[in-house]
Amino acid sequence: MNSKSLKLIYNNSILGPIILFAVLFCIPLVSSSNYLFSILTMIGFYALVCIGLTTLTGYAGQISLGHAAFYGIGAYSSAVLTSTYGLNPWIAIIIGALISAVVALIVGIPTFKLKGYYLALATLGFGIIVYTLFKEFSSITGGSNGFFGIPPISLFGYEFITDKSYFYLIWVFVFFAILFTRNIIHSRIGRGLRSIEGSEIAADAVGVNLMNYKLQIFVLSAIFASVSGSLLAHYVSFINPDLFVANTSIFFLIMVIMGGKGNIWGSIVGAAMYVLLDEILKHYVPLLLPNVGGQFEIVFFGILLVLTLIYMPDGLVPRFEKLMSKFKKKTPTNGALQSTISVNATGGDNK
Amino acid sequence: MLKVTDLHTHHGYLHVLNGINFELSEGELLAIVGSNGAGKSTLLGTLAGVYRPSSGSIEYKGKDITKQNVQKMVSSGICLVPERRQIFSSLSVKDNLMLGAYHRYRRDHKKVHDEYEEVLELFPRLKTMLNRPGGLLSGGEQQMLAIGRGLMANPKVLMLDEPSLGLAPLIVKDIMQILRKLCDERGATIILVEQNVKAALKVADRGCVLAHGQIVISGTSQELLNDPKVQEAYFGKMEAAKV
Amino acid sequence: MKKVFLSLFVLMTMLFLAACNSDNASETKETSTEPAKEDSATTEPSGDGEPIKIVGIFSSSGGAAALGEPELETIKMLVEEKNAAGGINGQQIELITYDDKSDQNQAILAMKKALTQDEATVVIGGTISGNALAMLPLAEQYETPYISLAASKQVYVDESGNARKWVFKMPQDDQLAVERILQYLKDKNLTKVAWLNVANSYGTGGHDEFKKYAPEYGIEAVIEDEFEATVNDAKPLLTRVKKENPDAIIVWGTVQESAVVIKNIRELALEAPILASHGIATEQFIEVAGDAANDVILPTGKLLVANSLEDSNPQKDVLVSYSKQYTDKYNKPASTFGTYAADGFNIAVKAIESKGTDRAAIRDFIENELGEYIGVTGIFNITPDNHMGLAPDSFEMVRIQNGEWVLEK
Amino acid sequence: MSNKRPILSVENLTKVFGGVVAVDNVSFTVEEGEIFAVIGPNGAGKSTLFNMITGVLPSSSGNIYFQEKRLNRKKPYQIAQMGITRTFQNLEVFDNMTVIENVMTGAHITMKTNILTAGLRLPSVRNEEVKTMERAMEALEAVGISDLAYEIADRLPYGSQRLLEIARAAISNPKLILLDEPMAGLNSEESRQLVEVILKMREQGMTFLFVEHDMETVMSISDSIVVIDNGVKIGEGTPEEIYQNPQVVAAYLGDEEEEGVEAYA
Amino acid sequence: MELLSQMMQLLFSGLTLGAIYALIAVGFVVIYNVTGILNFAQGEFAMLGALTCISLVNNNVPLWLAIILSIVIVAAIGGIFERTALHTARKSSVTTLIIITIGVSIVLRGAAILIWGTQVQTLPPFTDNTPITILDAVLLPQNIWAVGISIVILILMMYFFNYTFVGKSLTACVVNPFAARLMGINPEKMSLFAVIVSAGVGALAGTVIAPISGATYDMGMMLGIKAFVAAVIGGLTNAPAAIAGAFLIGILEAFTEGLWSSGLKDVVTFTFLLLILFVKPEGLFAKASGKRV
Repeated sequence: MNSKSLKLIYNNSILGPIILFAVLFCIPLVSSSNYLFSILTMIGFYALVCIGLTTLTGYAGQISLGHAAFYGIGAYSSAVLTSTYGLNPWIAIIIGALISAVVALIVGIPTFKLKGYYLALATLGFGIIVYTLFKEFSSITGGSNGFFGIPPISLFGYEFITDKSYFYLIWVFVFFAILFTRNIIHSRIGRGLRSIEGSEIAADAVGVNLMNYKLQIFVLSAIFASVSGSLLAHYVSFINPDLFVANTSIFFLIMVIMGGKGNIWGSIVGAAMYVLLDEILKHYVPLLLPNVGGQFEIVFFGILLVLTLIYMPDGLVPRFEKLMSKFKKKTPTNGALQSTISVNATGGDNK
Repeated sequence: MLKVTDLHTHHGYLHVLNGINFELSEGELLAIVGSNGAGKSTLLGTLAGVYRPSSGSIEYKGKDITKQNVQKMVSSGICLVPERRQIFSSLSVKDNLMLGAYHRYRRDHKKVHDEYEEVLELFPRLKTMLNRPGGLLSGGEQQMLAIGRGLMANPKVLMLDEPSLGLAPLIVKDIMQILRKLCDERGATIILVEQNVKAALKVADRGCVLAHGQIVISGTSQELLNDPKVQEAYFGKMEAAKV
Repeated sequence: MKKVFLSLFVLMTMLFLAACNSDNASETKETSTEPAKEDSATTEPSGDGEPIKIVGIFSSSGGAAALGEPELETIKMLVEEKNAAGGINGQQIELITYDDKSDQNQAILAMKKALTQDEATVVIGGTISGNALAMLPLAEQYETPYISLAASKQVYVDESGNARKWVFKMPQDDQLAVERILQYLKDKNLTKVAWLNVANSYGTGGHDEFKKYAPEYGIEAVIEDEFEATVNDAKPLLTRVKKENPDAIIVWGTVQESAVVIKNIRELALEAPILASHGIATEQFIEVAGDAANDVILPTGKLLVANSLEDSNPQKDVLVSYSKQYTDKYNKPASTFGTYAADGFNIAVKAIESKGTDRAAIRDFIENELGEYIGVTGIFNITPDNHMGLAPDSFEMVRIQNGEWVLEK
Repeated sequence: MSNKRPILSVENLTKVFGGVVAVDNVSFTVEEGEIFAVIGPNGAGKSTLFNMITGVLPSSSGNIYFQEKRLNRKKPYQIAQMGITRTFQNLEVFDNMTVIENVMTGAHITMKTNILTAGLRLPSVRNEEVKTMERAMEALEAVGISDLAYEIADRLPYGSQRLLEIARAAISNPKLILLDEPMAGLNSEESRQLVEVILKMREQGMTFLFVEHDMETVMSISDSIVVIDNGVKIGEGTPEEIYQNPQVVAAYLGDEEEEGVEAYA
Repeated sequence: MELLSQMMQLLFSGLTLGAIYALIAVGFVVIYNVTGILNFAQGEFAMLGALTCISLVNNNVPLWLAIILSIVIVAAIGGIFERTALHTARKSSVTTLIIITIGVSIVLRGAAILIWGTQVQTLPPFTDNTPITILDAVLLPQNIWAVGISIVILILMMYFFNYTFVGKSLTACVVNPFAARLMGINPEKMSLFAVIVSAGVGALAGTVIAPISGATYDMGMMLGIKAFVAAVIGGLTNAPAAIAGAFLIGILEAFTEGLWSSGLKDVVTFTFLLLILFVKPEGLFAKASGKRV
């Protein structure tokens, strides 16, 4: 009974992720468009960063406007270590993640004493500093000219070159990131974190070391961003500092908030929305308004963003879940079904 | 003047006011006493338009004002002097008073200045410190300032939330006398919420005891003062005080 | 309201899927120029159904829009003209264009779409170096000729110094502009100079070339520094320049930041002659810099001084006619950036004319058989070792005088 | 009750807020296993006192000892880890979690899982989770709301949220539980239920320190009472002693002739 | 002597930069104080002000009138922005609000491209711009305008908040919003008013900087961020402190650029910011008062 009710609270079956990946990995059967795969790969890169960021924003209640820095540290670590020093890409990814973790730790200790807008500004400042350093240390990073010739990643002799191969690679990472993060959320650590969001003062009173947890999650999210950056570097084979400007950080946060902060699915939906919205606007805006340039798309994007947040401040996924549960409650059901629904609605899958 | 019928207010899941009924006529001073958490402040807040009642009605001069917001309440003449004084600490005494007349300042510029003098007559102590920031005043002076600021709104109904809080007995006495004076000389209608039961009932015309969001005892202040149940209510030996 | 928005987003996903599926069908409507469509109706009997697909990827919005716009307009104009004249060997050209918003990720996605979805015969574009550099590995991977409009030398030369197989580049190397400036300095015997560049890839690219070639011309930099693209006031930096008292000051940047720096140089009353990069060779610079623009000397393509060229100059006709065509159509002066697109398109057309739509054959043609090609930008001599093929003489030194471009002798 | 040992002693504790003395030189000692009440009129400084004991506010001067260890300058979570937990006057349940998760969070300090083992979900983690859940269920049963275990805490009625807070405070086996106005907002039925819970826990050896306005409860369940008015301790003793203390009566009913009620400016 | 003149030059540059940051920073502070929202679109007001003014001047409106008109127009845009975005979303979390204001700045920037394109435009200097030489350092009249206007605005602001009834009502809203409501002060009206005022001041900043560095659609972002930094360094709740912070940042940037490296200017600025945030998060010049932090 206990193990069963444990499941009920935590609903920690890996069914959700598995369905997602089953669907995703079926796509190659239906379509072989490289364009589609490159889009999905891009979504994967963003999603990996967002999973970390959403944990930080939603569960630890901390905002970060500097995650592009870790994304960049990962990318440049991989680039420099593999091209300049000829290391194995996988080792480079790990070293990059370690560097990001250490930087996150050093930056995080003083930063997370700050709150709200101050925290936002501090992380923004950190991001801008790192970006400037990418630009200025041109002997290592290639400066504004960018860094060329990053070799593709390989595994057991298989070289990842095509879009499809990177599509598989990044989504496998996303899959494990989801599992890892979900496991954390549905554990002592996760409860500690969520308690911060629920009531900081009460979290303190039950012995949750706030600072420590905020830091741990910050480091974790930095590692995710770093790994994503590393993989991106191998995928595009050319990087320059402009990929990691403050705007990139802001857009990561936009994805998280649009999807629904504190919701792992939200981060994937947010990343997907961001990329797809762009492609859709690119496709339909010229149809509606011929002879206008990309700037109309930017305006449309901005307006949609603002409206979404005004009317759905919690983001898409939580709103969707609320609607779904409302819908389910409206349908007349017998008592037994009712109770499972309420358990599901309260269960941890979405939290 | 003011008629409250079956008023209910919720704070989230908490049912704070649980059916309040009372009537108040012009020039009357009503004291509401009761222990912490009984719902006194919520009652005043609801009357002042700070909280939305979940049901029930408030009638003022025969007009239903239940759904009015704070700004409308102030303009129609109902003003709350909040708990812990809540003065504007960085603004001067004069500015604090003037802001009390915010809702009519532009219309009655001149009249406001006249009344400002009148209010100062009522609180001579404030006269000597007009340019001092409100935050530097002593507790008693701040309370006088808060009352004065409330009066500047030219209210027909003035509500005070625990004006004696943290004040020395002598000052409490002063303040209570001023309130009495307001009723007697200016015909103001006052609702006074107090924990200091004796001080409040001594100046009030009528009083009522609030417990668990309901009025459990009411009567003239003399009746209440002599009622042993009132004293007991404070020490919880009386089951009647509980629902 | 909330439901409305939710349904909106569901709708969006469906729209995207629709967009994906209908790509080939709707792309024509979406991006090719309107006349192309009309023409395809009129010329249908003559050709076999398949049009020739040329994809253009430009930064027509975002930071580099000022560069990308004339490129887009030029190529639209030329495609229209060509299709009206019956297309290439009777086949219509289908032009598909993408706006990369001056963003590298967008450029990659657009290039992917061009190569895999549209299956382009030739890709022209990449307005800024960062985007071109991000796009070119894909061209190599999908073995499609790619004609780049970005300036950096790295675009057509790989890390080991060899030409990239599938990439050709239209604009002059920064190296050529730098060498032109150095030659000028040497001629005028101005040997101690201050070098200032904008802190982006354009600026540092120029700086690298300068460091490399300055010693060859006997030029010495007394101070080398950079300024931000968003600079508001460069006087702090210039106080250091002033202290070094250089013979000449080189300001290497694009319009806005160069204008600010050059204005500041005038304000600080630095007397040394100012040399600027070819990146400011637009009317806009004169407008923004105002009086400060006077006596600024810079290398530029011949377009700006087309009418002052001697009639014997083989490029004169091409230049004048391009300039006239563009101005007539868009009612504004032609820009150097448009010339890159024009040359790129014309070279591609030449190749397709002689080799059809076989990608490898087109590439080989451009590399080996094009020969000396008189373009708008300059005279190209593309060889297997040099996929750009321009020489320093494709630049003229020009002095700005009272809002006019005057050939500097 | 025979061999009383002090568990918490407060010595000359003072808190000054920008010139205003909120708590003035207060001392008292709580013995192991007793129910100790702090009472006083609104604004007397009780909450400030609580906040100092739990480390939310630093004290201006004076000392707090818990089982002979000095608590001053300890962070709230450190104090919790030492064995003092609390409930809150304005409920502070984790409203984004289910009831049972709330209680399991209370068991935080008794668990060992770290971020790495949690992420990998090692068998030991799973074991610990199951055990904690069982304990949480027991704690919920003890306060009588186990039937609500899978509800989101936010959706609980007020009274149940109070009980939940107590279950959450009790699950980590603390030595001392601080209750901040536990009866506020409860109806009489709920109050009675809560009193029962407290008495039962006391029997199991728990010590309680609480602030309360509901005098009925205070008088009926406390072993000792301290009365604070305007930050000053004005009385101490058993409920009977307090009831007969004229100073205390004055503080509550406001007799202006009474001495000893210090004025504040 | 040469060193002295260099220092003077750097000081002039720093003061000019500081003056522009100050005008935008004041807007941040006013909006933040009244609404509790940090408006990340603040820099865009400067951009809109500059470009509107240029368009008007190009259409033969006299400069002084163009400046006034553009301030009015941008203030109106600010008002619309407050009503449509800030007001409707005011109860959202800090994070959501940040993204909303960023979203608005994206819209404004995009709209600016549509209207004005991406090209740089310039405004003639307010007065004849013959350089003045002081100790071998060059000072331009436009720079004096910039500093002068920001000082005048500072004085006006202080006068407004301390000596006018509306100003005092605004202060009351900041000091004690609850009591202000009880006095019948409508915080929503005040919030609208605050956004309008800061949009107007932002627009003025834009018109001041346009003759110095030209104006483009994307000038707002960095200006906004720097002004934000200045406001935080000074103390976010206090307008004079924010202005002091702005001048400090301006001077710091000028000296870093003049004596060390312009590329690392931002690193120095933001490192300084982080240090302030870590050591003295309430700001360098903030008085310890009971205001929001």
